[in-house]
Amino acid sequence: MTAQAIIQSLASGLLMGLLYGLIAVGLALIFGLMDVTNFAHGEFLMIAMYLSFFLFAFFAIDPLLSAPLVAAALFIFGAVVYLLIVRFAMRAKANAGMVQIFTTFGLAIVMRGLAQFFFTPDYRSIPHSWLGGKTISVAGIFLPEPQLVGALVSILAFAGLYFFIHRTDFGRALEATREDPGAVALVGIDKNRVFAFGWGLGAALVGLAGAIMASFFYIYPDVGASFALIAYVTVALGGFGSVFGAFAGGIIVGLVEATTALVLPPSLKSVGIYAVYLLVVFIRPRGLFGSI
Amino acid sequence: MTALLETRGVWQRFGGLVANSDVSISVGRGEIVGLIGPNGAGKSTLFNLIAGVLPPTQGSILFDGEDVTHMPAAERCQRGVGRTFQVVKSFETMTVIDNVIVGALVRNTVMREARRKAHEVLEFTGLAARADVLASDLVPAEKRRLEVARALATEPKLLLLDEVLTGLTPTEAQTGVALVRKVRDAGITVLMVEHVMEIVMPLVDRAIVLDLGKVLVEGKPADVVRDPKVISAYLGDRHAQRA
Amino acid sequence: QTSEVVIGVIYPFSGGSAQQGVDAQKAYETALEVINKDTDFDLPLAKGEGLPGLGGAKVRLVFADHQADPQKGRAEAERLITQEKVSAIIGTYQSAVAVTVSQICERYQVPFVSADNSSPSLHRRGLKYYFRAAPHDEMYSAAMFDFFDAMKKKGTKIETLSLFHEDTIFGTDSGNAQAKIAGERAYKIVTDIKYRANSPSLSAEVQQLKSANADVLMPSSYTTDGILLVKTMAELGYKPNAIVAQDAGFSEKALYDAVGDKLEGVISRGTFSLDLAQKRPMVGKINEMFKTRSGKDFNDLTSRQFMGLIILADAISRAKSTDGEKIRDALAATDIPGEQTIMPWKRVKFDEMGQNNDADPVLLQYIGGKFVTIFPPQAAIAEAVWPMK
Amino acid sequence: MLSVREVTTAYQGLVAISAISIEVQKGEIVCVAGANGAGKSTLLKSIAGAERPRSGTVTFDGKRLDGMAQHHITATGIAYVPENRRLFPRLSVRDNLRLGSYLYRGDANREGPLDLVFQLFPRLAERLEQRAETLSGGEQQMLAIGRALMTRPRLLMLDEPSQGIMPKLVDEIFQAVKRIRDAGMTVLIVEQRMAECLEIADRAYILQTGRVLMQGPAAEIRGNPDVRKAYLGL
Amino acid sequence: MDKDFAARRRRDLIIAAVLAAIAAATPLFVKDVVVQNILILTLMYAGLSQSWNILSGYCGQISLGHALYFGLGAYTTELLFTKFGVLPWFGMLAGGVVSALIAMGLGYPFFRLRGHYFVIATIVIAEIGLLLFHNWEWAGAAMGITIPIRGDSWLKFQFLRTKLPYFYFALALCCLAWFVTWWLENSKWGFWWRAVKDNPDAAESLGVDVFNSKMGAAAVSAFLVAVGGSFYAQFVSYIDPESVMGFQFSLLMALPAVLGGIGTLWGPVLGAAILIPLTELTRFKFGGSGRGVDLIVYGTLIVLISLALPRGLLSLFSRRKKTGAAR
Ligand SMILES: Nc1ncnc2c1ncn2[C@@H]1O[C@H](COP(=O)(O)OP(=O)(O)OP(=O)(O)O)[C@@H](O)[C@H]1O
Ligand SMILES: Nc1ncnc2c1ncn2[C@@H]1O[C@H](COP(=O)(O)OP(=O)(O)OP(=O)(O)O)[C@@H](O)[C@H]1O
Ligand SMILES: CC(C)C[C@H](N)C(=O)O
Ligand SMILES: [Mg+2]
Ligand SMILES: [Mg+2]
Repeated sequence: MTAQAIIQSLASGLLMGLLYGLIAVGLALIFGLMDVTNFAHGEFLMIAMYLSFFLFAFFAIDPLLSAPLVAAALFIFGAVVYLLIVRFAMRAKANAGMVQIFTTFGLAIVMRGLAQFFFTPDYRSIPHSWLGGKTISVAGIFLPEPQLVGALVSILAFAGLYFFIHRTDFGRALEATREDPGAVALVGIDKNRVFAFGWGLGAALVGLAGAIMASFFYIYPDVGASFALIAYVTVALGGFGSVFGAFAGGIIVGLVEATTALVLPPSLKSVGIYAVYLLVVFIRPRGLFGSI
Repeated sequence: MTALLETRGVWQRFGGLVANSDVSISVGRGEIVGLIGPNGAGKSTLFNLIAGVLPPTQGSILFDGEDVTHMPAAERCQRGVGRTFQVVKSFETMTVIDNVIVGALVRNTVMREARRKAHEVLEFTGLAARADVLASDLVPAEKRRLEVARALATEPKLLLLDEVLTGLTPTEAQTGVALVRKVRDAGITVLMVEHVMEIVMPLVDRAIVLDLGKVLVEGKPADVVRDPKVISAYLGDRHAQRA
Repeated sequence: QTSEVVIGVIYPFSGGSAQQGVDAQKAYETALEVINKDTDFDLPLAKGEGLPGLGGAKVRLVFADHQADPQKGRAEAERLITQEKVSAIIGTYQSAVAVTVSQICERYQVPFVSADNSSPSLHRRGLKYYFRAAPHDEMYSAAMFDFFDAMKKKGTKIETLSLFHEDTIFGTDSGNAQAKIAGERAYKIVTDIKYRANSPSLSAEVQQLKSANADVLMPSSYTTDGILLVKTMAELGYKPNAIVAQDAGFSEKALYDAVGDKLEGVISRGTFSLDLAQKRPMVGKINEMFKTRSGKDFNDLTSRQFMGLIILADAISRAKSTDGEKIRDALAATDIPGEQTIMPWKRVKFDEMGQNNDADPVLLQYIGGKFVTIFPPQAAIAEAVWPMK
Repeated sequence: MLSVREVTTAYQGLVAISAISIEVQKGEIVCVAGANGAGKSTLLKSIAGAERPRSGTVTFDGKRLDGMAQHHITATGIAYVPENRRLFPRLSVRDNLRLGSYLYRGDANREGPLDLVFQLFPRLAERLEQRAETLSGGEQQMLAIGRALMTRPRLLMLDEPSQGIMPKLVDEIFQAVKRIRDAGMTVLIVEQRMAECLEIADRAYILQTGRVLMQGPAAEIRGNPDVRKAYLGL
Repeated sequence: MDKDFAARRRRDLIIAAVLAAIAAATPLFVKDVVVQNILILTLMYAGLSQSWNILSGYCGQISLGHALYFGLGAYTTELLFTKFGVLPWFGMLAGGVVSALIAMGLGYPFFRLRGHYFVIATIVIAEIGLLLFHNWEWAGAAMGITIPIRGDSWLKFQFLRTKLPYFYFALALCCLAWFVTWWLENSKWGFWWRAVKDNPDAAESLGVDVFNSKMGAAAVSAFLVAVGGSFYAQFVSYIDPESVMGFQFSLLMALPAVLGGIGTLWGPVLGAAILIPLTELTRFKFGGSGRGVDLIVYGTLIVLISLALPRGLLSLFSRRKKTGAAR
């Protein structure tokens, strides 16, 4: 294998990693910072991808343009899911963890079913988006535009989230609500508002990811499943409670995946990711940068 | 006979913060010793070191003639160290009796025995009526009593009580005091942390005052409360007047 | 006399391959129309209504969902047989499920027609009630290499191959078959990549394909991975000389809708070709019937499903009975000339293992937005364009 | 200022306080005492909105509080420091305090009460970056009161603030309570340390098994022989 | 008090015996193989979930990777059988032992992890297992293993003509798992497990060997689940990685316990008795539509039950107030 091929692999891995990061950033907020399990994360992504697809199919709006629309729609969706479902799951006094896992898991199944019902199980894709299939070549290294844009959006999304969590009162309120949802009322915070907003924001970030993904990935009711586990591992690897961790987690996952494929049969490339996760948590039981 | 418990030059640091510095104390068999001192002086930390939650940064701990400095908590319990937690840690989804059975199992491998022992301890601590209630449904004062009951069920030689008599009316506190005496009469050595002087001082045989992680004063309660260092660091002027 | 014959159809109707199930449903309904209504095709059972052997009894289909799970396939087969009283079962898309469904059928002595499973091991298990009219992966792969041989004779340079197959039973089987034949015929496999189905990314894999840069890239991929593969190839600037695909994703409309423009000249094996309509007009008409239902043209899978049900129903009619064993015997005695199918097959005749060895695969090339048959010569209507594009 | 009328609150059918009525006037320090399980904490929870009364009314400056969401009650100017403090354990002391002033974000002077807090509890100023969960018990109590003060309450409700506090500080806390009152706040305090509490209180209520057993000016209660025997241990 | 308790234990045992007897008699009335099939699956999942419940419900270590042990049980049995001719009965035992050992081996690193880190580690390790089997040629890789049909035989635990042996085995497995739970519940281990779940620090201070409690729970749990996996392999007579080690099994093992009442003696049985027939029936009824209706119905039910009864269906039955429901 030539040096160029290795550089290409690493470059692809890095871009892919940032894309994983982008997919995980919403989860980093909901699962990582708010500490609420969301087993329907992949399905949120799926919905966002479908939205982009239909906006393209019916109104010929390129996913890149519709991204804000999709994010806004997902914001509402996320907030509604919280207010209608998750809120009650969190209220459970007994084994709240399991209740959360299974309500969101049930929700995921329902979302898949509904997608199949309304959108049919056909594989869709947007054939000629602005980004799709375009690529930039620098000294023989190919950098696909969708991933480049994805990487850029990913960096911006993480920077934005970081700012939001660490520099605004809302971020602190979010952390406080995670710590003790029953106690925030003592300082005048409405936990449901905070969490509904958090879910909305998390979903909006998935919406961004979905819009970017839609411009070059295929779309069908089960598409979320391919990304869900990677997103969980990304967040956990970086450590719960850390925005930066999830960002770093994404990059590591991308790079590890690319390098594993160089040494192991590609069908085992996720084994590399999983092994790195296990290794990291054995050494640091709270992930790389986790605080909780 | 050697002391039941001895700490030798124990240090505990948390990052830059020194919670215990060069603490050397000893507790004799059958004593009730009060460990007092300002908030944040390092009393609970010292309890954690004695009970084996974490090893001290430096120094050694001897229990019943044996160096237990690096022995895990569970083993120390088997050797006879029983403790309560200042911030109560009940088994919330278990009933009161089941909570106590966990403790009783240390010395009773037969379930029936453990259960009998647990009932006995509940009688002893006055929790018998609440035996079948979930621990999560207890009010704070009862939870603290449950902490004591659980620890007693392990049949300890040394019982570490961290503010278990807090939040009681003086009358109720008297019942608590009587309970501690009963415990001692049952042959158990007690090392207790308590901030309510009206309760501790009449109760303890000896008081150790910790301040800023160090042993400040040690002696008979009557002497300790008169010590100007203790008054200025811990009791405050008003107490001086009263004492 | 029976007025109705029930046939069980077991497919994935939910989960990742639900689309195949739903498409199959349309194909079977199309076949049902041909069987139950009076149509004017030169196909068994087309003329007249219902099954003549059973006094015009109509066929009814019961669909069941196996969710790609062998255990569920098994349970569904058993339910269809015992509760729905089906006379035969057809299915299943995934070969892994065909394994268990055919076992249950064997045990209840109900014929199983494996319409679209391509794993070669299926018919080699000594089952009496197993039938497959279509080719399996070894036959397909052999056809590909026959084609390479022919091209080489014409002076085309085909020496090195890159295999690229997914890691489920289909891809693994296909990859094994290809590797085996390549060895026998002295082609050099420069890369043999087994990848995880439905991976979120194929960058690393494509990177390796690109480095190897073989004369022919031979993918065995389902639709999703096919789309991602082609996109990733474009993104990483890999333009292979030629792609010869093991069907699956590469015969799906969805793939060409997504990335058709990058696939000018791709070759896929198959067992069906729409250009057969030029020789056999009924193929076009039946395709229209299917298209009104599904909005898609027949492809390699749906055509096999359609044909499978016709063959099965024909056997039931000839058996003049709904009894499993009689149908089995009738199936074993099947002999339908190729012209009476919508396929480019020589004929339909099962060997003692239930495999039809006369189902000739074809190679199709995607040219100008359509598939044209390029191999074997007797079926070809155009010369292969090589290299692609 | 605060008026609780005939409030009954129950846990899963178990009545903890029944038809309790109390009044708090502006600028007062009112002490509530009683044995364990008498319902003192439940009373505070019912006012703060942490438990919903089954019947009865709570009015604060003429506004009905019962049935109002807890965070709205905080916003009307009632700060409640519960028995178990409910700090945000993994957040720093600084963040805990800042969250106290959440209602005043955007306000230029949002950190205003901080001076008072540090003046009352200088220890907190030394521990700003430490996680709340690693504070000693006493430090945690200080932080809880400090956080409550940050919400700029007109009425401060304390549930056994002296619990786990060293003697010197108990006095300081009671002095602090006085100073808090002098800073213009009203205080409703639940205490077991009745002797100390009655010293600073204006009026007191004694609860027993969910009902008001006795009420009156602090001095009067302190003089009552029954009280001296039953609650002051004298 | 003590008498109450002993009476309750006895009552549980009697109810179980009666239920088992009724179950054992059902084949006399239920001749329909489809219903029998549902019963077998129900019993199997009840047993699996009961076993999962030991580690995750009682000991509080939430595992969503138990498919690993299920698959190991299935693969050990069938590899031994097809490659070395070892009878499935021994294979079953071997599978159980292998799984228990692996569970304990994994325990060393895993039990230091808490909360989500642990859950994700279990998912990930099962996924690694799945991928390895997917690529392990000798074990059949993606092709899996087809169990050769040699005719009905107890020796080979293989029956074509009747489902009854499978039924009784599933029943036995379910009873075994239940009984083990019942027995351990009132043993040192049972108390240790619940203590560890509720508060490991406190448990430690009371002399509980926290680490070994978890190890014990993991070993018992993995062993029983592996036996279930062996059974499943024999029952379906075909295994491939996806169909015995897929993530869905991990969920399916947890689901009955969660829906019925996690960490309770009767929860898994109750949950399975409702969930499995429901799953099968929704698929029968709506599965063939191709429109995802079965998913919608199934998913909605899971959401509703989880929300409405966080303590599980069992909480409907316990008339005792919250105060007594702890068992
Ligand atoms: N894990 C920890 N990390 C950092 N600092 C800690 C930790 N545990 C305790 N401390 C600090 O160590 C000091 C001693 O704490 P400790 O709990 O032992 O005090 P204490 O004497 O029990 O006080 P109190 O009477 O208020 O309970 C305190 O300043 C506390 O903030
Ligand atoms: N969360 C709860 N669930 C059930 N019952 C409760 C709960 N909280 C309190 N109770 C019951 O309500 C009654 C009053 O309790 P409350 O906590 O108000 O008493 P208190 O006077 O504050 O006692 P303490 O001095 O121990 O703090 C008690 O009998 C108690 O058992
Ligand atoms: C390409 C397809 C016809 C192969 C089929 N999915 C099988 O598994 O047999
Ligand atoms: Mg302390
Ligand atoms: Mg109280």
